[in-house]
Formats: sequence, structure tokens, C-alpha cells
Amino acid sequence: MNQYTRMIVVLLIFSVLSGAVLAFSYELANPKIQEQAQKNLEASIKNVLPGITKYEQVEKEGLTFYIGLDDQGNKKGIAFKATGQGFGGPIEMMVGYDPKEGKLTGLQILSMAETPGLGARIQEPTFTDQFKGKSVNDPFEPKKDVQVITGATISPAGVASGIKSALEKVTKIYPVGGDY
Amino acid sequence: MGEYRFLISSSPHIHSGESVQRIMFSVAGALLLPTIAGVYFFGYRALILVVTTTLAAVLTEAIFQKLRGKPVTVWDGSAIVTGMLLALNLPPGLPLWMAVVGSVISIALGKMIYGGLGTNPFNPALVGRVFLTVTFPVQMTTWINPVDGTTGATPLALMKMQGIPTDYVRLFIGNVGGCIGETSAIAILLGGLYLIYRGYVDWRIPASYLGTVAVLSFILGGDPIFHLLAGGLMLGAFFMATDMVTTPVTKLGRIIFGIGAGIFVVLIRFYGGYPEGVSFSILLMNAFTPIINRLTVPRIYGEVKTR
Amino acid sequence: MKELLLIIAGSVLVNNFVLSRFLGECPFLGVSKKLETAISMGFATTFVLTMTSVATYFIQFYILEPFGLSRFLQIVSFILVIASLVQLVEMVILKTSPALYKALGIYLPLITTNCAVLGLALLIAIKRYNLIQSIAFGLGAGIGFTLAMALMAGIREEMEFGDVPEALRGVAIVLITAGLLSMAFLGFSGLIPM
Amino acid sequence: MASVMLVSLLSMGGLSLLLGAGLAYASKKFAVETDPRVDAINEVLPGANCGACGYPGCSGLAGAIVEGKAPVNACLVGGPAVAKKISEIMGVSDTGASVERKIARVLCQGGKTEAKLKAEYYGVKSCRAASMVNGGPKGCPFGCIGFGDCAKVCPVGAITMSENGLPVIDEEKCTGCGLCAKECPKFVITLTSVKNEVHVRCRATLKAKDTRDVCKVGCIACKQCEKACPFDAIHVVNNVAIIDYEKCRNCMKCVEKCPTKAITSAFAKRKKAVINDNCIGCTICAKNCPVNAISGEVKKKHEVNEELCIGCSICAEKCPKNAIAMVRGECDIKTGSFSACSVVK
Amino acid sequence: MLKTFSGGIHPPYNKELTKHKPVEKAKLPQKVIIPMSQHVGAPCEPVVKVGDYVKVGQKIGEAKAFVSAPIHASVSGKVVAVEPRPHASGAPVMSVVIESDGMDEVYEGVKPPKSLDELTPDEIKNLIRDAGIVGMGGAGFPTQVKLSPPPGKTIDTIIVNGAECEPYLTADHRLMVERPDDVVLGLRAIMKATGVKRAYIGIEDNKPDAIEAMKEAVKGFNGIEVVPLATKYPQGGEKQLIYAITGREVPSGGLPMDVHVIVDNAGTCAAIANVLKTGMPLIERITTVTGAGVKEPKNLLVRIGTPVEELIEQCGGFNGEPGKVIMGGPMMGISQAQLEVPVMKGTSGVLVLQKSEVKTNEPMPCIRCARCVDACPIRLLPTYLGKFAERGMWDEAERYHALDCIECGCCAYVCPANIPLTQLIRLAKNRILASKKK
Amino acid sequence: MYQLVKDFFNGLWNENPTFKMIIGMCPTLAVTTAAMNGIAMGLATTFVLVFSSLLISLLRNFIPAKVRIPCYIIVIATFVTVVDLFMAGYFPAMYKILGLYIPLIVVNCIIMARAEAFASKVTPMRAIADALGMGLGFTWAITLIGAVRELMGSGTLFGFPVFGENVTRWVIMLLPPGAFITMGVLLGIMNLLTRRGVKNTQCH
Ligand SMILES: Cc1cc2nc3c(=O)[nH]c(=O)nc-3n(C[C@H](O)[C@H](O)[C@H](O)COP(=O)(O)O)c2cc1C
Ligand SMILES: Cc1cc2nc3c(=O)[nH]c(=O)nc-3n(C[C@H](O)[C@H](O)[C@H](O)COP(=O)(O)O)c2cc1C
Ligand SMILES: Cc1cc2nc3c(=O)[nH]c(=O)nc-3n(C[C@H](O)[C@H](O)[C@H](O)COP(=O)(O)O)c2cc1C
Ligand SMILES: Cc1cc2nc3c(=O)[nH]c(=O)nc-3n(C[C@H](O)[C@H](O)[C@H](O)CO)c2cc1C
Ligand code: SF4
Ligand code: SF4
Ligand code: SF4
Ligand code: SF4
Ligand code: FES
Repeated sequence: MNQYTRMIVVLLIFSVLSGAVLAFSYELANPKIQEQAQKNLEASIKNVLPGITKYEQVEKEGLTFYIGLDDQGNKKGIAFKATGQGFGGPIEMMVGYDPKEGKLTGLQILSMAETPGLGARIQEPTFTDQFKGKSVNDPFEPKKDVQVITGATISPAGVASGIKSALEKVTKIYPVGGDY
Repeated sequence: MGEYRFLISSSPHIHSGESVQRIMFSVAGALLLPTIAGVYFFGYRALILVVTTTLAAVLTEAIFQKLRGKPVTVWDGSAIVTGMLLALNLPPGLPLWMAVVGSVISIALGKMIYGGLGTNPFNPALVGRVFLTVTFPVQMTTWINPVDGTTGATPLALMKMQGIPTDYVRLFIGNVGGCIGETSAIAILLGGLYLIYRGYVDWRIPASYLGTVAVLSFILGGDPIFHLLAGGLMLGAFFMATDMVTTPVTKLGRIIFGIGAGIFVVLIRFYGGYPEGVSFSILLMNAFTPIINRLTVPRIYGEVKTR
Repeated sequence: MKELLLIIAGSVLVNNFVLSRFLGECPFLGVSKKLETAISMGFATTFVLTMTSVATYFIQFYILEPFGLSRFLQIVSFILVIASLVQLVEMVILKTSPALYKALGIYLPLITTNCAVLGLALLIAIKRYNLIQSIAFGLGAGIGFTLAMALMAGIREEMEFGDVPEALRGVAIVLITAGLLSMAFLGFSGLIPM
Repeated sequence: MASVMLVSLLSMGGLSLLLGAGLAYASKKFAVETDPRVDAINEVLPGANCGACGYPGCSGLAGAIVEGKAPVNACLVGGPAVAKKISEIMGVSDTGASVERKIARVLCQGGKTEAKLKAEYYGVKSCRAASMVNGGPKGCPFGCIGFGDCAKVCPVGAITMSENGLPVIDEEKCTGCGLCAKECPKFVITLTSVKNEVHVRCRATLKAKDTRDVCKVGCIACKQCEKACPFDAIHVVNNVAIIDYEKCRNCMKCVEKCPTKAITSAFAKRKKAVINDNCIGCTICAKNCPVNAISGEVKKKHEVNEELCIGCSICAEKCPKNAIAMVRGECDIKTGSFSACSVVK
Repeated sequence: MLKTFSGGIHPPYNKELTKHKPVEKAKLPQKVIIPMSQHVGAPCEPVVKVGDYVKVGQKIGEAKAFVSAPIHASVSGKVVAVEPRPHASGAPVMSVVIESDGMDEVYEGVKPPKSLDELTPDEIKNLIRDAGIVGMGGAGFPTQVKLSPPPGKTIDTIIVNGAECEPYLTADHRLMVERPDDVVLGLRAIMKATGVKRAYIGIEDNKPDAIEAMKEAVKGFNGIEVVPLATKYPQGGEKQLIYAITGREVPSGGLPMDVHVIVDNAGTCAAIANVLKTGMPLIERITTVTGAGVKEPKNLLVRIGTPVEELIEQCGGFNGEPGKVIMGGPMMGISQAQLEVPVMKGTSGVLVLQKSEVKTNEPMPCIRCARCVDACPIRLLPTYLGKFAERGMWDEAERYHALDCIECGCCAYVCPANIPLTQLIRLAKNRILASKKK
Repeated sequence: MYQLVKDFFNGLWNENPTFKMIIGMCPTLAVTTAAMNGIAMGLATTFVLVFSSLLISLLRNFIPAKVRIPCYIIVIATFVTVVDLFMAGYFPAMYKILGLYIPLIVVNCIIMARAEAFASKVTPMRAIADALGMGLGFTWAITLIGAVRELMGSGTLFGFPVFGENVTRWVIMLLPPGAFITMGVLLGIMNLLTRRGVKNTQCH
């Protein structure tokens, strides 16, 4: 075998083998990964819509909604994803909304890149809990109706404005007091 | 006549008599003006802070040198200047232990690890100050109002967050919230002009620095006078951007330094996450200093173009 | 246009690859002794980063994703392509322009196994940039890398004159200096919403 | 499952074929002649391209090593093992033993206590800088200035400055590179063979009186050494004694005579002749001894007078029976038991 | 605005000590020590032996090379030694020692030449060469060599250096006040020898009386102009002077003739005048003996070869404890360890500083204040040069133009950290040149 | 056997990749905001290191020199992807933190360096011993850095509060400057320790 052919052949063998191994591992791990993702999603929906046991996924006007149901199949609220602009990057969150009451039922931060110890404290319940029971008609202004974290005003403001702008669309689809 | 033993040395045989010590103590003297203004507005607490950081800075330097088995040279006065400037850059209500941490960082990480006086790439006092800002953001942004002793926002924060301006006279005299040494523009100006008069400060840096901030803030629709007087700009321009150790040695280089720092301040004040950018701007330009020095080597007398 | 400028400025100042994203530390610590070398290395890296941004864009969005391979063949294919491309470019430069090779080429192999390049590729995939944005991102990352290298090299050249404590000489003092530098760059944090 | 596998195999295969072929083609098409040593070193280096050496990548370092810009042990990652291999490729090894080893010698003994100063000196603490100021502060224009430029330049740290302000050379460490001799502005350091044990440690060509004025241990050109030397190896030229090492046999006679102790040697290491039982009493040694230290009857074993022997080795060289050994240090010469001390060839 | 250059310093001038004192003839020395190397270029070879009797103006050292100048006896008497003797540079130099017989007999060969109008340019140059005239501003470059530019180099301007910017020294000052016509005569000889029609006499404005006197003396001579200059050290530096007066910059590594200029010291001109008038070669010069360390500072007309010791005695001896004896001025002069060293052709002053005036502060670390950078008249970066020299980084020093340093001492004078910058740069220059030779 | 032990301990101290060879700095600095991250990153790297070393050692005579590097890269990248996939599947929390840096194990200089310098030249057993030593050396080093930063920045160690709830946290330690400075200071301390060690050996 000429040295160049040998080169190519060896490289080929290696790549093909690698492809095989990887495809195999992927088949093994993928279900687990999907399962994890699903579990996380479910956990966050349940977290922002207390008292539900299952949910339905609905697509409306390009947005995804998770409608929470309790044991009896009663609709308990709607969860949706919102994005706000924080100090270190986008803040992704799951928001729980009860159209009947026109109130929020919970908030969970899914991902963010705020400063640990500062802006990152928006993940802590002491911060997120204040949104529970908050009326969707509130102004969502930091330092007014949204309590901020000392030394880090930008992150809470990002959360607040993220929720507010998402609510503007959501309340058009599922108006307060309306059916869903 | 031949009994004397003379001294031999290379020329020149006379010297201007200027010394590092004299320069440093003059700067320390000039710093007394803003210090006194700070103490007047914020009370004895400010004084305690200044004394604490200065002592801590001097002690850190002495201990560091002792540990390395090198001669202790704290009497050159540079640690005193660093200590004082650090305190002048701190909010008056900062816990003392944090101020001490700042002093230790200033001197140890900012200066001594590079070999002490004259070798540090970054302005030591600002290393300490920025370290504290980043480490203890809450305490470093809790401002005391000189009028009533309550906490509140600084003029810059008011401007940035709520768009509320503060009137010039108060800024100029200094009864506004802020760091101990930055409140009174007039005190800083007097001290700075004295240093320029003595030749210890090159007018090019404050002039280009302040000029750039004024022009850029005007272009961007801000109030140039407000931006000159508010925050630490005056203190920075006259006392910190002029630290000779960390700024370029060429005249052109110093002008570039001032302009660069001015651009960074405006960038951070107008678009950044922080209301104030003076400390960062000077530290950033400190990092550029070696390159500026390299690029602004003057054309020497009779230099012939090669190639 | 503005968006592209923001991408570039963001990757130079706010999220500087070396000083805040921790990508490409090895050459940053190793090849920043002399200003000239550091800048050459920076230019070479910028070149490779820009090239990579194009290559990975096509692989990610025209091969991997359409065939559903991106989850498990991404790493292998990216690194393979980058390594081969760099080697190719190196050979071409060596043959065609020895002068250019002396200035840039010798840095190329060093760049292949550099986190910055693979990191860039992965980030482009994550951020789902389009082709132009990817190029801007690659360019910005390269400029940011060059800037950090140049600043550090300048400081290191002057550091020669100081009496650095024995124990800190070498990489230790460079790391601490990088820390102070990255502290100064924190001033840009929040500057541009990324 | 099967389809994923198939697609991945196909795409990986295709990709690698493409790139492999491309590379193969390019390496043919763009082949460039390089120094084979660069390639060889490249092979040995770890190939991590980590840049820790300060060069851009392993091949950068390889090039630098071949050009002599980087030391063979520059690669941190590879460690000593790699360094050894590189040194083999580069052909640098410490087997240069065939050449006679030379070491640096300090030819001045005028330290702080012996030599007078003509002035106080203030300025850069460097011998060369000081020598440019009025020739330096020492009264003797030829004397060591004592700021240790030589010590600073020695790459192996073989020179230390004594309390007395003179360089002291660690003969074990010195590699004979000669950098110190080049650095010294007063030409006080010179390289001579390790075998030479006697040195005139003064270079002052001043007149006797002037020398005496400025230094207690200077050569005053009294010519006592000339007279004492049994081998005509030392001569006073231009007011200072100079040894002809071709002739010098390290007998140290001159050292004994020098009134100012300007000539030095290690007396403790002076050799002595010892005659063993191979001696057949041919008397050749006795006849050749310049100081008549050997006596004995014909056909009887001869004896060396330890007091008189100056260790010149002539007898040992002349002895037809190899019955004489030259021995260093204190040992019992009478019994010939010299196990504890070294025999000098 | 007075003409000047960029950079420079304003040290205390201390010229009051001697500037109003007329030049006095020094006592005839008992013994003169005449070094065979008093100029730039090849040393002379002694042409007398021990025991020979020589007369004033007799040639005792022959110049064998082109760049060299002969040396003459400055007293009459017996040659007592021809051997190496202490020299201002520190290293012993071959010297002729003459014991004066007190007769001061003039050598027969010394005769006044033809008048200037009758002399041809070549004759003037030969006169200057044979009289052993070298630059008296310090460097001691043989004057005739300067006046003979190599083919292709044209000269259009002569500058007489009357700046005397060194503190303390007043030799040129007194010369210009007392013998302005000699300066002008010498200058005219130079102009004639080189065929140049334009000349300037540059004088710092702290010598108004010299400016007046010279202005008076040049009246009636076309093309000669007296130019008052700002008082700033080193205004008298050749390059600074040329820039101040003509706006030209001598190229790096070049000579004044590259910008078509010759610079000569006022004393040099007067020495030429002396040859033209009397035929006496260069055997004496004006030397300012000054400083707080001598009792009565004076301007003395001194025979070449007079030991410094005798001059100090004539000025009343030491005042207080002397700390430093300097040949030349305080900025560029050479400190001396021994008082036997003789006055040479280039010795414009002997300065004695009291022990209490002499500072020996230990250097501190450089604080990069850039005072040195601002002071350097060549616009170098002395702080970097100093750091390179301290660390033996000779290549870098060369890249930063160390070789262009004129060793004026401004940088070391202003440095608050007391760093001996000028000495460090000298060291660097020495090493760079040494490595070039190889 | 002795050789294997020696190879193993080499990486733990004498040629520790982090503190002695100073390579693989990106993950070292990036992920060390907590001690636990250090362990996870270290073990992931060790896994890749061990298996790629083993494979490369086994195949060392089969791979032609010209395509050596691409082949190594493929091997390493394959193992890294395996780790990536399984970590995502089984340790999602940790995966979220280490994120980008798991793929970057591919370009971690330690792995390439050991593959080239060691694994490609020795027997599989020695390659494994060396890889384990290097991997664990890397692990303890970055765990130490993580511990320091976590302790000062969050007041916890492996997630457990050490100083109580109300202590002031040093935010900088969790930010990029904290990473650089901690690493620099620790390296200085290591240098001090080693130098002392060297002195002692010289005495004997
Ligand atoms: C290193 C660093 C990181 C910061 N990170 C955040 C952050 O993640 N979120 C935030 O809102 N503010 C953060 N800040 C503070 C902001 O820059 C700004 O000062 C603050 O939001 C102003 O809030 P205040 O009005 O409460 O003082 C950070 C500050 C520093 C020094
Ligand atoms: C704030 C300030 C601004 C100045 N601006 C200028 C200026 O624009 N131009 C100028 O020539 N001198 C200016 N000066 C005067 C300088 O202090 C000084 O005269 C001049 O820089 C000396 O120049 P040199 O350093 O080149 O010798 C200014 C002084 C101050 C205090
Ligand atoms: C820093 C410096 C200062 C000088 N000052 C003077 C001076 O004041 N007067 C002077 O005549 N020459 C001075 N010189 C010497 C001149 O540069 C130049 O050599 C001299 O004027 C040439 O004339 P000459 O050959 O007749 O001596 C100085 C040189 C230097 C480098
Ligand atoms: C004009 C002037 C300004 C100075 N400014 C500072 C300063 O901003 N911060 C500081 O730590 N030291 C300052 N110093 C003191 C000194 O230069 C500093 O400690 C050195 O950086 C230590 O090497 C200043 C000194 C002078 C003369
Ligand atoms: S031997 Fe030479 S270089 Fe060494 S200290 Fe003496 S004078 Fe200096
Ligand atoms: S410099 Fe060279 S010759 Fe001199 S002592 Fe050191 S090793 Fe020996
Ligand atoms: S004057 Fe002295 S202290 Fe100032 S920069 Fe120059 S060398 Fe440094
Ligand atoms: S001595 Fe040299 S470097 Fe210093 S000021 Fe004068 S010319 Fe410039
Ligand atoms: S680990 Fe080496 S470049 Fe990132």
C-alpha cells in the first residue's frame, strides 16, 4: 500500500469506527436524555402550578402552553415560558398563570447567567415567591411592586419585564376571567 | 594637599535635589484637601476610614518586605498615597474590615508582587477599590447622604436609573452622596492644580481625560458639566490617572491615555451596567500603557529613516 | 449592521474569550512573553477562528442537523474539520509564502488544539447564528483574543524590570495579572445585552 | 436505530475520506524541504502544542532548537526524557572529554583588606561601569574592582564574591566557558588548564614601588621566583612574573619564595614521590631529582626525603620500572601505604 | 522667543563665582606633565628623551596619523621622564615630564606667519595642524581635520560655540569679553580655510557683556552674525546648537558636516588667532578654577601640563573639606582621584565641590515619572535605556538608540530616584560598541 | 509493577498537569466555582484520558505518523462524546454546570500531551497507570481550586455551609478574576512547597 492510501484508509477506519461507537452510545443515552428533559419540564410546570398532577401541551399562535390539570381533570392554570434580559444574558423562566383569577401562580427560573451571589439570587424562593398571587394587571416595576435584590437591580428588572411582556401576549390569548 | 580621598563618580556631578519621597509626600499633602472635604461632609467616620486604610497599606508593605527579607522602604511615602487614595475611593459607611481587605489587596496584589514601587502595571489603589466593588457590591454601593446621614443614591446613579440631575453648585462644593474623596470638586481641583504647578502631575492627562469625557457626553446627549463634576472623575483625572508608575512615559502617550480613559468612562456610564466607570477606565488604560509606550517612542533628534 | 457590531464588541469587551469565557488560556499564558509574538499569534488565531466559524456553520446547519447527527457527531466532526483545515492552510502558506509562514504559519498547529476554536464552533451551534453573524462572532472572538494577548504581552515585557518574588515567577504572576486584567474588563459587564 | 447508524457511518466515512484525501493531496503537492532534525525533534516532542515553552507550538520549538535559539530542555511537558532524546538528535552531549578541561582563574588577590583605594566610588555597581570612571576606585589600575560582573554573567553560578570583595571560583562547577573572562573589564580572569596549580595572581605592570604603594600582595618584580624555579618556567616580564605553563611542573618552589605571596598554590595538595618495591636501585631518579630529595645505594631500594621533595614528578617519569608514584595529601610515605590518598598519574 | 531646542534643564549656573574676574596669567609651573594623548584620535609619539633640553613651543610629540595633532613643550627645561603618568581618564598615559628652568625660553622655530590675507586655505590648515590645535570645547577633535571635509561634503555655515552652557565655567565667557577680536580673527581664518561665507556666533543670553563685545567685534565683517540663545543646558551641545541656530538636525550617527556645518569653540578660534599673530602653537589655555571648594575662584591662563594641584594652590588652596575634584564642568566633567593630573588642551575648568555638597544618595526604584524623558535633548527614553543597561539587555538598548545619547547628564540630573542614568547609558554604549567591533 | 506505581504517582505530584506542567487551564479556571464541579470535571477527564490512552497505546504500531494527530483526535473526541452523552442522560444537574467544557475536554492539552508523549510509546498497562495518575492529579488539583473558590465565594464546601448563613461572601471568587487569582496564588504556594522540597533533597 502506498503511504497516502494507507493514511486515508487508517483515517477512514478510525472515523467509521468512531461513528459506529457514537451512534450506538447515542441510541443508549438518548432516551435517558429525553426523559430527563421531560422530567425537568414537568417538574417546573408542577412547581409553578401548585396542585396539579398532569398537564396538556397546547400550541397557540406560535406559543406553547401547558395547561395544568388536577386529579379530577379540572383545569388549574396555564404555564408558559418567558424570557427576560438580565445582567449577564437572557433569563429563561416558567410562569404559572391562573386566568380565572387573573393572577400568577408561580415562577421558576429555568436558566440564566447572572452573577453568582448577586443577580443569581433571583432563583431563590425569597425572590420568586413574591410573584405568587400577583395580579397580571400590576405594573411590574422594580422597587415599586417588585422587590429587588440589594446591589443587583438589573436582574430582577429583567425578570419583571420578561414576565410583563410575555403576559401582554398571553392575556390576549387567554384573557382574564375567560375560559381555556 | 594630597591627603584627601576624593569621591569619583560618573557625570553629572550635580543633581536637581528632587526625590521620590518629596514627590510622594507632596501628593499626600495635596490629598489632604479632598480628605478634609470628605471629613467635613461625612464626619469622623470618614477620617477613621482614611487612617485605617493608610495604616493598613503601610503595614502590609512593611510586612511583605520583611517576609521577603528585603529592606523596608515604607518611608518613600508611596504606600501612604495608595492608602489615602483607596479610602478616598470608598463609601464612607464601608465596614472597616473591608477597607483593610482593600488595603491589603492594593498593596499585596496591586504592587508588591510585582516587586514594589515603580514596577506595578496597575494602579494599586484602584486594584483595591475595584476588588472591593466586585467582591462586596452591596456594601460598596451603599451611599450615605451628607445632608441627613441617611443612605441614598449617588448623583450618577440617580441620573442613570431615574434620569434625575443634581445641581452643579452642590456637585462643585460636594455635599452629595458618594465616595469620601470624590464629593468636592473644588477641593480636588485645588489639590490637583497645586501638583501641576509643582510639576508632579502632567497636565496632559487630566486635560485630555476631562476633555474627552466632556466632548463625548455632549455628543451623546448628556450634560457635559454634570458628567465632569459627578462621580469620581475629578479625583481620578487629577490623582489616579496621573500616577506616573502606571501611565505612559511619553507626552503623546499621556494624551492617548487620557483620551482612552475618557472613552471608556463614557462607554460605561452611558451604556454599561455600572453607573460609574472611572476606576475601570483607568485600570483598563493601565493595561494599555506598555503598548502605548511602545508605540509612541518619540522620533529622536536626527533620526534617520531606515528602509 | 448594528447587530453585527454588537456581536463583535460583545465578544471583544464583554465576553472576551480569554478573560471572561476561559477559552484559549494555554496560548494566552504561554505565548504572551513578547509583544510581537503575541500579536502574530493573535492574528493567526483570528484567521483560524473566522475560518472555523464558516466551516462549522455549514457542517452544523447543512450536514449535522438535517441528518439528526448533531447530538453525537458534533464534536468529532468539528474537531476533525478544524484540524484538517488548519493543517491544509499551514501547508499552503508554507509553500506559497515563506514570509507569511514565518509570521503566522508557525502558530497554526498550536491553534488546532486550542479550546477557543472548538469553543467557538460549539457556541455558534448553540447560539444558532446565521452565516454573517457567525463570521462576526469568529472575528470578534479573534480580536478579543488578540487584544488580551497583546495587553498581557505588553505588561509581561515591563514585568521583566520588576523584582517579582521567586515563588510567583513564571506562570503564577501571569495568572494573577490576568486576574487583575479580567477584573478591569468586568467594567464592561452589562455593557451590551448578549 | 439502523438508520441512525447508517447515516452516521456514511457521513463520518465521507468526511474522513474527503479530508484524508485532501490532506494527502496537499502534503504531496505542497511538500517542503525542511531540516531533517526539525522533523526528528518534532517526532520526539509531545505534540501537545500547548505553547508552555513560549514558542508557538511544538514545531516552533523544534525550529528554535535546531537554530540554537532554545535549549534542548525547553519542553516542560516532555520533561527530562524528551530533553535527552533531543540532545541526542542535536548531537550535544557532555562527552567532550578529549579536550583538556580549562577553568577560570582569578589573577588578583587585592581585596578590600590588601589593596588601597585611590578614591571613593559612587555610581552603578558594576565593574565595567566603575572602570569607566577614572579606571575605578582601586589604587591599582590592574586590580579587581570587585562588583562581581563576572559572578553575574556566569551561567552555572560558579563564581561567588568573597567577603573581601574578590571572586571565588568553584572549580567543580566551572565549565570553562570563558564568559567571565570576557566580561571582566580589568582582564583579571583567565582560563588555564585544570592541571596548572601554581598561579601568579597579579597582573600589575607598575614599578615595584608603585605596586607596593597600592597593594600588599602585588608582584613587585623581585625575581626571587625566577631564581627559585628549577625548570626555568617563571620570568619577570614588564614588572610582573609570568609562568610558562609548558615548563611549569607545579613544584611550588616559587610560591615558597615569593615575598608578597603574589604566587599561590594549594600547598596541602602538593604531591610527593613515593617509591615502592619495584625499585631496582638504578639511581636514575636520584640523578634527575632537581632538589636532591632521593637517596639510596645502587641496586638498593631508593628513598624520598619527604621534606625536600617538591612533587615535580620528574623521577616518576624517568623511572624505567614504574616504581615511583606521585601522591597527594598527607600520608605515610615511609611505609608506602597511601590507600587513603589519591595517586596522581 | 530666543532660539533653543527641545528638552534640556535649568541647573543652577553658579557663574557669579568667576564671571567678572579677568583672566589672570598663572604662575609658571615647576614641572609640567604633558600627556601624549590629549585629543580624539591616535596618540602622539614622544620625540624627546629623558635628559633632553626643550624650549617653549618645541614639538615633543609627533602626530603620525591623520586624525591626530602634534604636542609641544609648554615650558623650557629638561625632560625628566617619558613614562605613563596619571591622566584625567584614570588610566596611566604615556607622558613627557619637563622640569621648568624658569627661563621660559621660546623655541627658535616659533615665528609669526604671513598675514591672514596672504595665506592660502591650505597654508592655514597646515598652520593649524602644526600648532597642534584641537577642539577646546571638551571633546578635543583635531581642528584641522574638521576643516578638511572629505570630497563630496560641502560646508556652508560655521558656528562658533560661545554658549558655555555648563554651570560654573566662565573661560569662554571671559575670553569673549576680553579678546573678542581674537575670536573673530580665528573665525575668519576658519572661514577662509573652508571658503565659507556665513558664520554665526551663538552665545547664551546670560552673558550679555559677551554678546555686546562680540557684536562690536564682528562689525565690519560680512556674513558673521552674533546669535543670542536661550539659557538652557545643554545649549552648547553641538547638535542642540546647530538645531537652535540653523533648524537643521544632524542625522543619527552623523557629523555636523552632514548638514553642512562646522562647529568650533570660541577658545579654539582664539587659539588659531594666536598662531596667526605669534606663530606660537597651542601651549596654554584659559581654565576656570572654581567651586565652593576653592578659596578664591579664578580664570587662569594656564600652561598645558600644569598639575591641577598647582592651580588649586594658586587659588588659595581648598576651602573646607573637598569632596570632589572635577576636570570640566559639573554636568560632563570627569571626577579625579589624584591631584597630579595635568591640565590638557580641552580642560576648560577645574571644579572643586565641598564634601557637604557631594550627595551620594542610594538610588531608589524608577517611578517612571518621565522627567528624564522630558529632559533628554535627544528625545531618548533614558528610563528604558537605564533598565536595559541594568539587565544587560544591550540589543534592546541599541534598538532604543542608546548610541545617540550625548551623555549630557540631563536625565540623571532630574531623576528623583537618583538613578545614575547617564552612567548606565554610557555602560550600554560601551557594550554595544564592543560587540560591534567583534 | 514498581514502574506502574511510579507512572501513576508521577501525575499526582511530580508532573502534576495543573500545578507543574500548567496545561489544561481552560477547564481548570472555568468550572472551579465549586469543589464538586472539580471532582466531576476531573473524573470525566480521567475517564477520557484512561480510555484514549489505552486505545492509542494498543494501536500505537498501526497508526501511520502522518495521520497520527487526526487519529488521536478522533479517538479522544469519541470518548468525550460518550461522556457528554451519558452525563447529559444520567447527571443532568452537573451537566448543566459543566456545559460547554465537557466537549472541550477534546482540546484539553493534557490528553493530547499524554497521548503523544506517553501512550503512543509504552505498553497499555503503563499507559493506563500514567493516564490514571494524570487524571487524578488533575482532579485533585481542580477540586482544591474549586474548594477554595467555593469556600470564599459561597461560604460552603461541597455545598455544605461552613461559615453559617450570614457571612459576607466574596463574590469575586466566583467570577473570572477570582479564578485567575486563586490559581495564581495556589501556584505560588505550590512553588514554595516544591522549592523547599528541593532544598531538603539537596541536603541529603
Ligand atoms: C461583578 C459584578 C456583577 C454584577 N452582577 C449583577 C447581576 O448579576 N445582576 C444585577 O442586577 N446586578 C449586578 N451587578 C450590579 C450592577 O452592576 C449594578 O451596580 C446594580 O444593578 C445597581 O443596583 P442598585 O441600584 O441596587 O445598586 C453586578 C456588579 C458587579 C460588580
Ligand atoms: C490644565 C492645563 C492645560 C494646559 N494646556 C496647555 C496647552 O493646551 N498648551 C500648552 O502649550 N500649554 C498648556 N498648559 C501649560 C503647561 O503647563 C506648560 O506650560 C507646558 O506644558 C510646558 O511644555 P513642555 O512640557 O513641552 O515643556 C496647560 C496647563 C494646564 C494646567
Ligand atoms: C552636552 C554637551 C554640552 C556641551 N557644551 C558645550 C559648551 O557649552 N561650549 C562648547 O564650546 N562646547 C560644548 N560642547 C562641545 C560641543 O558639542 C562641540 O564639541 C564643540 O563646540 C566643538 O567645538 P571644538 O571642536 O572647538 O571644541 C558640549 C557638548 C555636549 C555633548
Ligand atoms: C501624581 C501621583 C499620583 C499617584 N496616584 C496614585 C494612585 O492613584 N494610586 C496609588 O495606589 N498610588 C498612587 N501614587 C503613588 C505611587 O505612585 C503608587 O503607589 C505606585 O503605583 C506604587 O508603585 C501616586 C503618586 C503620584 C506621584
Ligand atoms: S574579576 Fe573582574 S569582573 Fe570579576 S569582580 Fe573583579 S573586576 Fe569585576
Ligand atoms: S563564567 Fe564560565 S569560565 Fe567563568 S567561572 Fe563561570 S563557568 Fe567558569
Ligand atoms: S527620571 Fe528617574 S524615576 Fe523618573 S522615569 Fe526617569 S529614571 Fe525613572
Ligand atoms: S545623557 Fe543621554 S539619555 Fe540622558 S538626557 Fe543626555 S542625551 Fe538623553
Ligand atoms: S485548555 Fe489549553 S487552550 Fe484551553
